[in-house]
This record gives sequence, C-alpha cells and structure tokens, in this order.
Amino acid sequence: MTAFWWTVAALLLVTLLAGLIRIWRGPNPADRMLAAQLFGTTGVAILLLLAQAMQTPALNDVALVPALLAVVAMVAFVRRARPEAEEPE
Amino acid sequence: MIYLQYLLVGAGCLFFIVGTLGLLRFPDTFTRIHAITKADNLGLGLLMLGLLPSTESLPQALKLILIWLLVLAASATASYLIAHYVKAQSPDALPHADTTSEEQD
Amino acid sequence: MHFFVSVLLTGSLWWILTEGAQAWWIGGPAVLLASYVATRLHHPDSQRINWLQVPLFALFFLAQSLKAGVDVAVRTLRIRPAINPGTLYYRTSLPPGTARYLFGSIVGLFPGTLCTDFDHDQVILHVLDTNADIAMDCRRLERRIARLFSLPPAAIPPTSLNKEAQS
Amino acid sequence: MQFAFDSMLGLGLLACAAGVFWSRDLFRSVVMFIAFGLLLALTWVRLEAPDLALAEAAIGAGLTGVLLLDAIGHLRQHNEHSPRNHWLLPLLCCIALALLLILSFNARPEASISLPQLVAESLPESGVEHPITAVLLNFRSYDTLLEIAVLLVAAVVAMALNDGLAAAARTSTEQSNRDPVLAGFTSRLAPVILLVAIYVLWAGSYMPGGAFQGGAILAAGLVLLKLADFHIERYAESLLRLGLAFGFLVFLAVATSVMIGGRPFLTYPEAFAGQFILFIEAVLTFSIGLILFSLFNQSPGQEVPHDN
Repeated sequence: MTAFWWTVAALLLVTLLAGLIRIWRGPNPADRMLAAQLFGTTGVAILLLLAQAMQTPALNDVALVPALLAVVAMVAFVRRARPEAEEPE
Repeated sequence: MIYLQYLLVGAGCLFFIVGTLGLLRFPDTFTRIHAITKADNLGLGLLMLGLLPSTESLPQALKLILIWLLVLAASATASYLIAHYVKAQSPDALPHADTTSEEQD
Repeated sequence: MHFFVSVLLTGSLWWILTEGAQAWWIGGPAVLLASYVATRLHHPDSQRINWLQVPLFALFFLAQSLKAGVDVAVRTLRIRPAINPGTLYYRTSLPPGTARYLFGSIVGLFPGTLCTDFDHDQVILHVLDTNADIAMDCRRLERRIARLFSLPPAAIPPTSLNKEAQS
Repeated sequence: MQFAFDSMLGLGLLACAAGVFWSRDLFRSVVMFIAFGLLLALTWVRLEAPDLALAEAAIGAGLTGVLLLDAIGHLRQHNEHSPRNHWLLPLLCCIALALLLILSFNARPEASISLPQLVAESLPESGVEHPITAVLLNFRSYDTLLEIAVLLVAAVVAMALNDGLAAAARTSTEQSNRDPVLAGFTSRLAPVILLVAIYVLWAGSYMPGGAFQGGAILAAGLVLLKLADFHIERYAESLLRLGLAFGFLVFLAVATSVMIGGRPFLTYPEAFAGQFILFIEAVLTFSIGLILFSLFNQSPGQEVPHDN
C-alpha cells in the first residue's frame, strides 16, 4: 500500500516539475501564473498522499493551507502586478 | 476495497498528468486554463475519494472533502479571474485568440 | 437568520477541523467571531440558497465535472489537440447577484466552457469547441442554479445565444 | 520510490532556485520563487518538520508571493528595465556562503547533551504536548519574544517610510470598483480563513501549528480582503495600530508579571503553563497577523485598470 502511495506521489511530482517548463517558457505572465496555480493543486494532492505514506495525519492540515491560500497569489497577480504584456522570445 | 482505492488514486493521478500535458500542449492561455482547471480538480477529487477509506475517523474524512471543496471553489474563481484578466489585457484579441499561438508541440 | 446559518456552518467547520476534539472553549468564541465576520462581509441580497436543493445540485455538479475532466482529457491526448476554441455570448436569465456570479465561476468547471466577462445580461464564455452544443449544458446549469436559489421558473425566458466562431 | 521522490524533490528545488537566479525577466523570477516556496514546503515535510512546512506554505503561498507581485507592479511603474549587470558579486557571495555552510556542516561540534531527549523529558512540565511549541514558548521563549520585537520593528519602519505613499494609494483605491465574483468568493472564504487560523493556533499545543502559522494565515486572509477591495483598514485603522504592539506588550507583561511572584523572568507557574502559553499565542497570532498584513498594506500598490 505504502509503496503505491509513494509511486503516485512521485508521478505527481514529475507532473509538477513539468509545469516548471510552462513557468519558464511563458510566454504570457498569465501562463506563468497558471502554472503556479497548478503547483498549488498538485502540491495539495502530494501532501495528502504523503500524509498516508508517512503515516502523519497532521500533514492533512499542511495540505489545508495551500488549498486555502493558493488563490491569494492569483488574486494579487490579477489586481496588482503590472507585468510587461509580452516578452520577446 | 483496496483495489478500488488503487483504481481511484491511479485515475486521479492520470488526470493530473493530463492537466499538465494540456498546460504544455494547448496553444493559448484560454485553452490552457480549460485544461488545467477541469483536469486537476477532477484528479484531486478522485484521489481524495481513493484516500477516504484510509482515514481513521469521520471528521478526518470530512476534512479531506473540505480540502477538495476549497480547491474547487478557489480554482473556479481563479479560472474566471485569470480569463477575465487576459481578456482585459487584449480585448480585441479574444475572438482570434488561437491564431496567436506561440508554439505547437 | 443569516447569522444563525453562519453559526451552524462555521460550527460544523470547526468540528471537522479539530477532527471531533471540539475544544469548544476556544471553538465557541472562534465560531462566533467567524460568523460575525461572515455577516459583516455579506451583502444583503435577495438571493438565498435553498439548502434542501444542495444535495441534488451537488450530484449534478459532480456528474458535470467528471464529464468536463474526461472531455478535456480526451482532447488533450489526441495527437493534435482536438480543440476549436471560440467565443460564445450567452444570454442568461439569472438576475445579477450571487446566482449569476455563481454561474460564472462554476461554468469554468463544466465541459468546455470558461467565463471571461459579464456584459449586461450576457455572459461571455470562452469555449473549447465551438461545434459542441454548449448552450444546452449552460441552460441546464442555469435551471439548476435557479432552483438552488428558489428563483421562480417563470423568470427564465427562452435563452438566446450568439456564437462567434473562427474557422 | 521514496528515494526517487526525494531526489526529484531536491533536484526540482535546485532547478527552481536556478530559475529564479538566471531568469532575465523579473516576473518569471517571482513566479519561479512562488513555485520554489511550494517545493520547499514539501521538502520540510520530507525532513519531518511539518511545523516548518506549515509556516512555509502559509507564508510562501499567502504572503511572499503577494508582496513580490505587488512590488513588481510598483517597479514597472517607475523604471522600465532593471539593470542586470551586477551578477558577479552576488554570485561570489552565494558561493562563499555555500562553502561556509558546507564547512560548518562537516565541522559541527559534537553535542554534549542530547537536546531532543532533554525536551522530551521536560515536556510534561511545559504545559503543552507538542515539543516544538514547548521549545518556542516555554523553554526558549526568550527567542520568540525577541523575534516578535524584530517583526514589530520591521512593521514600524515600513510605516515610517511609506506613510504618505500609502495614504495616496488609499484614496486611489477608493474609486476602484469591486469585481463581483471575487467579492462574493472573498466574503465567503474570509470567515473560513479566520477559523482555520484559530484552529492552527489551537492545534499548536498538540501537533504542528502555532502562533506564527496562524498569524500568517490570518494575514493572508486580510490581504485577500484588501485585494478584493473590502476597505478593512478604514474600519480597523485604530485596531491595526493597537494590534501591532499588542502581542509584544502582552508577552512582555506576562513575562515580567511572573517576577512579582518571585519567579525568574519568563517562567510560567507550572500549573497554568498550558493556559499561559495558549493565551500568549492567541495574542501573538492576532498581532503577527496584523504586522504581516501591515507590511503589505504599507506598499503603495496600484490597480490594473478594470473595465467593469
């Protein structure tokens, strides 16, 4: 059972790291923020799996925090950041 | 029961992979929002369902569901906010959003 | 009334968070404080959720978001992503307020739709596939939301929509 | 698999750090840094430090990202291109610091006493069940007291620097109109954030959690309210100024008041240690939340033009 949780967590980590490509490539600031959003959701999933795999239910509380607050960065981006519209690549 | 858990968590993981693939493959910001919002939320939902039988108590199970609901509400709102932002940045570009695709993998 | 509902909701939330350990001596004040904040932030709005309708709506929502996930997965996994994006102007009959904005955010989790803006009583949607019958899905969601808020069905005239697709 | 996970995590962390450092676009650096924060939280989990993971998740997701994004918007208003010529000196500093860290890691002194064992032995006297909280608020509460003081000083300096700018920004945001979807979402999420912050504070006595984590979550909630154009500072201006100093003052008052009973500074009567700690933590949470929020509130800020 535990081995299965670890495998899935590792797979999710791979998808999360693949999201880094989108952050790097952009090309729009919105694309980069979208990838950061992906990090939030996937991070919650990984934390839930780790809570099982490491037998630490307290990690569910850790997962609660990005679930609750991931949107704050997005709101800040939409309301406050004024990035250059396009970046020459 | 265990096989059902494997199935659900595996399917959830699959949707996460699909979401990231969509994020990397789709041609413009709007379509990427579609991919990631829909696939990731379903993925997290299935994964959470798969983890439910392993919880120790009813409130703990409810807490997992609560986490999923929070993510759902957040990403529904975030998807609107960012789509609205992109549209406001380039109001004329919207109907032709897909002709400005930057890369095709 | 709204305060009472808030206390009930935040109270059960506290129970879930503490995983049944309760600790009402701190939970009680916390729940009251959170309910007070909720009431202060809430804008009086004639649209109230009918809680009896919530389970039905939840089932509908689950089915649709499953459909949406599978739909987007199938499109992504094609050799060339099978998408034909465009804009759809959807005339909604939901009155401005909670119901309409709920429609706008939830529609982003439904198959192939994404709300980008509101313009009078039009909801501007970005759709993944202009050939799919999006309008029917939207109309169903609209009817469900109207029922969720106990809005009279008479308030829902036949909807008109206006596609704007590009080749 | 566990090893594969850990090594990927480590490599991902390095990749993110490199991305932050090498990106020529500031915005990209900031988003990379947000991603870095999340990976860091996962790393703390793997190092079996869930307390730190909780703090990193709350501060990284809710605050640093927001502050940086806000700063970028502000920078772009004033100068178009940031000079990128000064990379050699930072690089040398980083290498030197890394070398120092590696050296000190290899040459760390042998501990003459086992600290974890000492903590475990004294835990029953501390009044709480979670060792981290016991250390922070009982055994080493002196450090915590000073940390609050540092935060307070930071907030006061920010206020002193930015008072005029913030006032100007405040009048400009008055005119902006709310996004109805965001406002509806925020008005429902804010009570939940408040409740979770109090829960995390309470949980600190038994498991990972505590004043800093709770305070950071509270601050993120306030930031969200402000971003959604709820003019909270108008109602809470006086509360803010009072609240800023409140945590430190109460902590200090409790710490000195026990001296009246003939006890040394900052020791709690054993029978009430648990209640003392929770009381101090509650006030600290409130205060830390306000301090962190005020750091955001002091930044001048500006609005992206909105069309509805």
